[in-house]
Amino acid sequence: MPAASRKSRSTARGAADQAAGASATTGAGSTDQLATTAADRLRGEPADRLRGYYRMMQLIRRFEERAAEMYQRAKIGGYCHLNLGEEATIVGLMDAMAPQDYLFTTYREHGYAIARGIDPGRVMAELFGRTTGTSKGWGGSMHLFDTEVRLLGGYGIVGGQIPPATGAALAITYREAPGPDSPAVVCLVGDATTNIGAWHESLNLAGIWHLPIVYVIINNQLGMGTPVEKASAEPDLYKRGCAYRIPGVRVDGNDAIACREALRDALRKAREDRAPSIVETVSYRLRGHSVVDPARYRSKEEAQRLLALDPVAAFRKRLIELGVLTEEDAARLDAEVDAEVDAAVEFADNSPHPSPAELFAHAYAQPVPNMPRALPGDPLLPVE
Amino acid sequence: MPAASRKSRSTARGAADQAAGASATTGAGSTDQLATTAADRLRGEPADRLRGYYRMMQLIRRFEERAAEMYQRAKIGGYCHLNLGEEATIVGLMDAMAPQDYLFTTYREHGYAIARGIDPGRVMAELFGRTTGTSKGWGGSMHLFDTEVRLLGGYGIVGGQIPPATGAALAITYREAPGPDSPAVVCLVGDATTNIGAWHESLNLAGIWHLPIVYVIINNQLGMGTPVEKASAEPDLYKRGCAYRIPGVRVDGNDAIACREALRDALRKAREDRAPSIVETVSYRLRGHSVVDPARYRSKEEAQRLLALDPVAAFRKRLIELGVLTEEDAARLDAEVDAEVDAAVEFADNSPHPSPAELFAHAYAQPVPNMPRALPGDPLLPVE
Amino acid sequence: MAVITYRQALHDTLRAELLRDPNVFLMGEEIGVFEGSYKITAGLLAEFGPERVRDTPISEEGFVGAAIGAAMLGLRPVVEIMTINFSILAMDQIVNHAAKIHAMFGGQCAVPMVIRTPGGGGQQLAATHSQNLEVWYAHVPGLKVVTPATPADAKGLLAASIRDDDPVMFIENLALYNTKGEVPEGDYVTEIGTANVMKEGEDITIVSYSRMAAVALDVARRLEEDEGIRAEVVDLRSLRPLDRTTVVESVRKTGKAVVIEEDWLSYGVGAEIAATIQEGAFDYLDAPVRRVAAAEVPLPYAKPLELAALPDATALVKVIHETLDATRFRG
Amino acid sequence: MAVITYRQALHDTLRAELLRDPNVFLMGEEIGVFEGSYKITAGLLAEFGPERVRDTPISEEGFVGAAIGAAMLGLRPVVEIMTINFSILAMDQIVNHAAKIHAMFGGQCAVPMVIRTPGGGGQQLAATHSQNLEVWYAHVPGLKVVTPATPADAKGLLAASIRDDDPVMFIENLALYNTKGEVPEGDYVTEIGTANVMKEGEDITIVSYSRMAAVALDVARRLEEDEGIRAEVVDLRSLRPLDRTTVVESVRKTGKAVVIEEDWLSYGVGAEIAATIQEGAFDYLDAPVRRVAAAEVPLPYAKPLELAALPDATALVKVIHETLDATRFRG
Ligand SMILES: Cc1ncc(C[n+]2csc(CCOP(=O)(O)OP(=O)(O)O)c2C)c(N)n1
Ligand SMILES: Cc1ncc(C[n+]2csc(CCOP(=O)(O)OP(=O)(O)O)c2C)c(N)n1
Ligand SMILES: [Mg+2]
Ligand SMILES: [Mg+2]
Repeated sequence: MPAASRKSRSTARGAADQAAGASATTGAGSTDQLATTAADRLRGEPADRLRGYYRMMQLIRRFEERAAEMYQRAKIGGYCHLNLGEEATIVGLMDAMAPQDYLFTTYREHGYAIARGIDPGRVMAELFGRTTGTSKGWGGSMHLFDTEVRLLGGYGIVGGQIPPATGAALAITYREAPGPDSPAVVCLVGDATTNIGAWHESLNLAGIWHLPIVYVIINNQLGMGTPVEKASAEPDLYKRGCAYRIPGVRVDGNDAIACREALRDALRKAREDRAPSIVETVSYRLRGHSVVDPARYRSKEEAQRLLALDPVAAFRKRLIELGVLTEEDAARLDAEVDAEVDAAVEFADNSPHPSPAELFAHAYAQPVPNMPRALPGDPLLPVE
Repeated sequence: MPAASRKSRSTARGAADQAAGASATTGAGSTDQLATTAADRLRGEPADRLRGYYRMMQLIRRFEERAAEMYQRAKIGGYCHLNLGEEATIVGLMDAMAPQDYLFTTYREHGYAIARGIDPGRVMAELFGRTTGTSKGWGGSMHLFDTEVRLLGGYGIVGGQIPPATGAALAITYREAPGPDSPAVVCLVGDATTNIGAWHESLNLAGIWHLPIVYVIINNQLGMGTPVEKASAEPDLYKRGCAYRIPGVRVDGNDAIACREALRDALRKAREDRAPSIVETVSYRLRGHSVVDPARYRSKEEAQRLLALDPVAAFRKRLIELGVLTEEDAARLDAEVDAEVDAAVEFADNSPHPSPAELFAHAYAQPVPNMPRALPGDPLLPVE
Repeated sequence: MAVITYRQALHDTLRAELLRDPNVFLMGEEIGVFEGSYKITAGLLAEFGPERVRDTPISEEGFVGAAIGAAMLGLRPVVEIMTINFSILAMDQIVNHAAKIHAMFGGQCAVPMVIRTPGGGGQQLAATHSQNLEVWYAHVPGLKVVTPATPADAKGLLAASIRDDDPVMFIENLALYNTKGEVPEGDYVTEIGTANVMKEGEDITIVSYSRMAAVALDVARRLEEDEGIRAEVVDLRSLRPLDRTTVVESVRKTGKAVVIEEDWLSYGVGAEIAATIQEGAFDYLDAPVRRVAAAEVPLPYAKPLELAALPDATALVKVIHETLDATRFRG
Repeated sequence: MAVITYRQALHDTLRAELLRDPNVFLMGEEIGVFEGSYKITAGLLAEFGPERVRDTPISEEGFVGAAIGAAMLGLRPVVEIMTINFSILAMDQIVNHAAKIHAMFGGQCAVPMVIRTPGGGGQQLAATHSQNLEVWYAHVPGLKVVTPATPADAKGLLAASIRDDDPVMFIENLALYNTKGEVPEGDYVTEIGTANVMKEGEDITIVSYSRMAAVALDVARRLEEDEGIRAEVVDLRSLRPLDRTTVVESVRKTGKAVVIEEDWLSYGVGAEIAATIQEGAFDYLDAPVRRVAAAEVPLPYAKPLELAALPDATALVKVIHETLDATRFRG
């Protein structure tokens, strides 16, 4: 049993089966419009749940900030992409998913893993490359995986997750009938990822085969340094399903409830009608593409503007305005979260490194004769 | 100078610069509708040109039939895909293209090569694998190429031609300004080919970069044995550009004039406005996927129905009804064409086979040291 | 034992595995209504229905990747890629995903799938449709790569591949489909990772796989009859894992070796075999290991050029003679 | 001669070629506004504008193919693929199109383009982002494949590649970008297809390329200083065409050889080199050619595992010693 607590999960997902609030904004609604309705949506939600959402957003925020810090201190290597700015989206989307659903995602996935119910300690341990990590230290930041919560991977190849996610949905149709308890697949992709061929081929398959899958486009408005309009000839990304008769909706990614409702609707169509669909969530990447990217291609004004859009601060402020949270509650939750992240770091740091003796443990699932086991410099065949 | 005459080209393309007839049918118009307007369009055309069209259709028809025969007689090897049923489409499309335009096409391209102005003898010689062939015997039926008429290839990998065609359009923008004499690219693809990733990536590039290219979907309603609706989640293929804001039109592929006008309009937008677009021509593959496919997946009734749709016979009948052609004219043209195809076969058959001494002639355009030249069984290095 | 074609052996094994395990299903372009480009799957759609014999659009990356996802959920997809040339379009899914998922996620999730695909030249299909790219896949840890040369191995290795928990590239060869051979009846499984000594001999070892193993066996039989040369023929059968021991043991016995493969010479399978032999049997070698392989050009369409470019029995016989002569010369 | 980094050498050469020939243009993901993932193209967008330094969407197959089409019309695209791992997505365009077009169409149309892409592990980028796949490309006739190990060759080979009329895979290595070396000023072109003897020696030949050539040179210098072992280091520089003569001549002199490469062992570049040496220098070899290469696993993220899997100086020194000992033992 890992050291860090699993509390975070129950808080965020406990309310998942409750009735839906206001429905997601569809079509090409402007961001202004979206913002004004967000407050109304909050009023329909139980206070507990909202506090849980805030706690989870803050947990993700602090986790990511500490991850960046740990990267600077060389506890984490390789690439490390953070969810800063995506917290509301994550909390909304993950709360819409049922336990039987499968999640395929990208290399920018720490927050999703945590909100889906994986212990932050195990996530941090993976970033540290330790045996207690979600992938036993084999995957690192980009490759979180946990069969228990049906997170079937973080994937580092842009768009690489889309065909397997589509195939998982095919497997569902192979095995069971549609219905409200049938599982569905959620496949997350970045905005810039919709330009890769695998996107096209997979959505077409989902269309002709009527697969229970929702493609969620996390539109953070940039693919590395490239804005959506420069990369996609149809910048209204939720419309790109038109080539497969797959409908799409766009929601404000800073509005957790809107994200949740949109995905919940889409999942219902997937499970019950076997109708694939697209949900686009629009948020903003608050920092560089990865922890090492200073994002110099962004002007100071732009960087300034982003601060104002911080979804965690905004949510905190709103909940206080609504009387759901007092400053003291918030501070207490913040402190709790800080402690949880501290525990995660400590857990990770105290966990063992994998041993080189296990180097050949996972290349294959099933042993057959003559599997290679030579280390660099070893003779090819056992010496006579 | 090849033995077979080049007459065919001048006949079909001579009128290319004349004024356009009725405009192409756009949108999802039914085939019945298309058929009724086709006759009207013919009435606007000079008789000479129509006779030229008939002659070219018949030339392609007879060429393909003889190719099938030559395949049975083992004069032709490998794969051989025929244009039977596509004759009206070919004649219309090729007449819409200007000499400065580039054509990229598929493995089902004999007719396009001929209508674009390549001597049928050189096409047949390529099928025979002779040095006088369009690709000197290196390419075969699937890989015709002729820089002179800017046919930049037949391609055997489904969708393989789409990215290079798109890049050719990019090269045009790199070099010259838009305008009525600026070249454009025509990229032909089969209906089933719109499901490959390269289609998506390329159309997106054409969209964001405003490239002078027309993607023509030759919808013969089958990809091998698979009907369009089974392969494409949006079976109205001309609409698939919606994901890139690229407009499309659908025309009756049995109506040469409609095909010509649709492509001519699209090319004008490409050259002058640098606006890419899609033209879908709907016809029917009269025989199997390739000469060796008996098409057993098609019912007898279906096969029967197809005979009635034969575009060459229909065009002949119409021209006679219109008084553009007498039975005697038609018979004379048929005989001319037969002689031309005979000459093509003779030319091919009398042409030399490539010599194994030339095996290493083309692997590279520019020699550098140590290029491999070993034949199977040769020692790796010159013997001491 | 019944004598059947390689095609029939594949067909019958697919059918038997579909009957045996409800998790097994087939996927690929034109495998159903069209009955397969090379008719391996003929009749199976009618018998098993469209869920288990699934026609796909022309979307190699998409449907191979979909098979991966289905395999991750415990199904056992057997994918047909029409020819190995088109597998390049699915290569990212095969190499960056199927081959990596088990290891990269710390052993949590197996990917039990098979990709069946024929390679091979000699059919005048020209440069893009005549390749032998199995050496690429053989290079990749996480994949298993098998290359049956006989109808019996077509059966035994296909059964093994479908029952294996790892992604297996099952490489067929266009020119083998009509070849015939004895095939054991009933449940018959050939272990992946083991080479096969097709014929024993003391004078020289010929190492090969797939179609060229059949050519090698013919040549060896002929040489023994006509000239009394006793060649041993080792069919690798499995390129990954590679059974180096069987190859090396054979050469330790014969002291000479020739490798024949249909693919281009440089960086081909023959290179790995020659490198292995010189390391594993250095003190036993009487002559260098020679490689017979295709000329290094994109394969031309014209028959005389294609014939000149591809390795054949004549080239193999020549190199065997040269190798034996070299040894004689050395004493 | 100025001492500059490998990165700087690449940058300066791109700039010089853009200035020299208006047909040269650059294309790739994030090469413009972002200035390149590894900053090779920093400043070039500002200097040459968006037509000549073209940012692309994430569409490897699409933009590599677009470069092919542009090259067919006579332009000289230099494409950056962010890392070699993503080149797999463009493989059909590279292998079935760029490599084939000149031959398949009977020599009518050249495809003068360069694909620059870095390979290499050791950065904890895990299984899908740490590969060395150049051996795949080296296998393919119609392509030229170069792998500079030094800043000077980065310059000379890049200039040669851009001026070459054929498609060239120009393989860089992530861990080389910050390495420094002397680079000739002015117009400097290294001939494609020629290996380079980096250091002469009589005792043993070390064959390598790219980053491992730099490691080999270090090891050779150290062994000479510390132990008086005089190793000759051959940097292949070009994997296709492969300069077999230089390799074989070196081994005919030294009688011993070791190959080191960063890639997986089986079916790697080392296999071709060992096979070549045993054929070309059979009578001169005192010991088998040994290969030092990566362990055959998808590269793990965790540092201790990654270190264990990748070849390094220690492994090379060990194998050199073993090879020399084996010879001594033999007499
Ligand atoms: C096939 C491929 N090409 C390029 C890359 C490098 N790369 C990693 S992330 C990325 C940008 C993706 O942007 P987006 O889809 O918007 O997701 P985000 O990073 O914004 O979450 C790129 C180009 C890759 N990993 N895989
Ligand atoms: C990438 C790839 N996959 C599969 C094939 C095999 N194949 C050749 S033609 C064809 C059908 C193409 O249909 P369509 O695009 O409608 O063109 P048509 O043959 O009808 O002209 C297929 C599957 C191929 N050549 N390339
Ligand atoms: Mg993004
Ligand atoms: Mg078709």
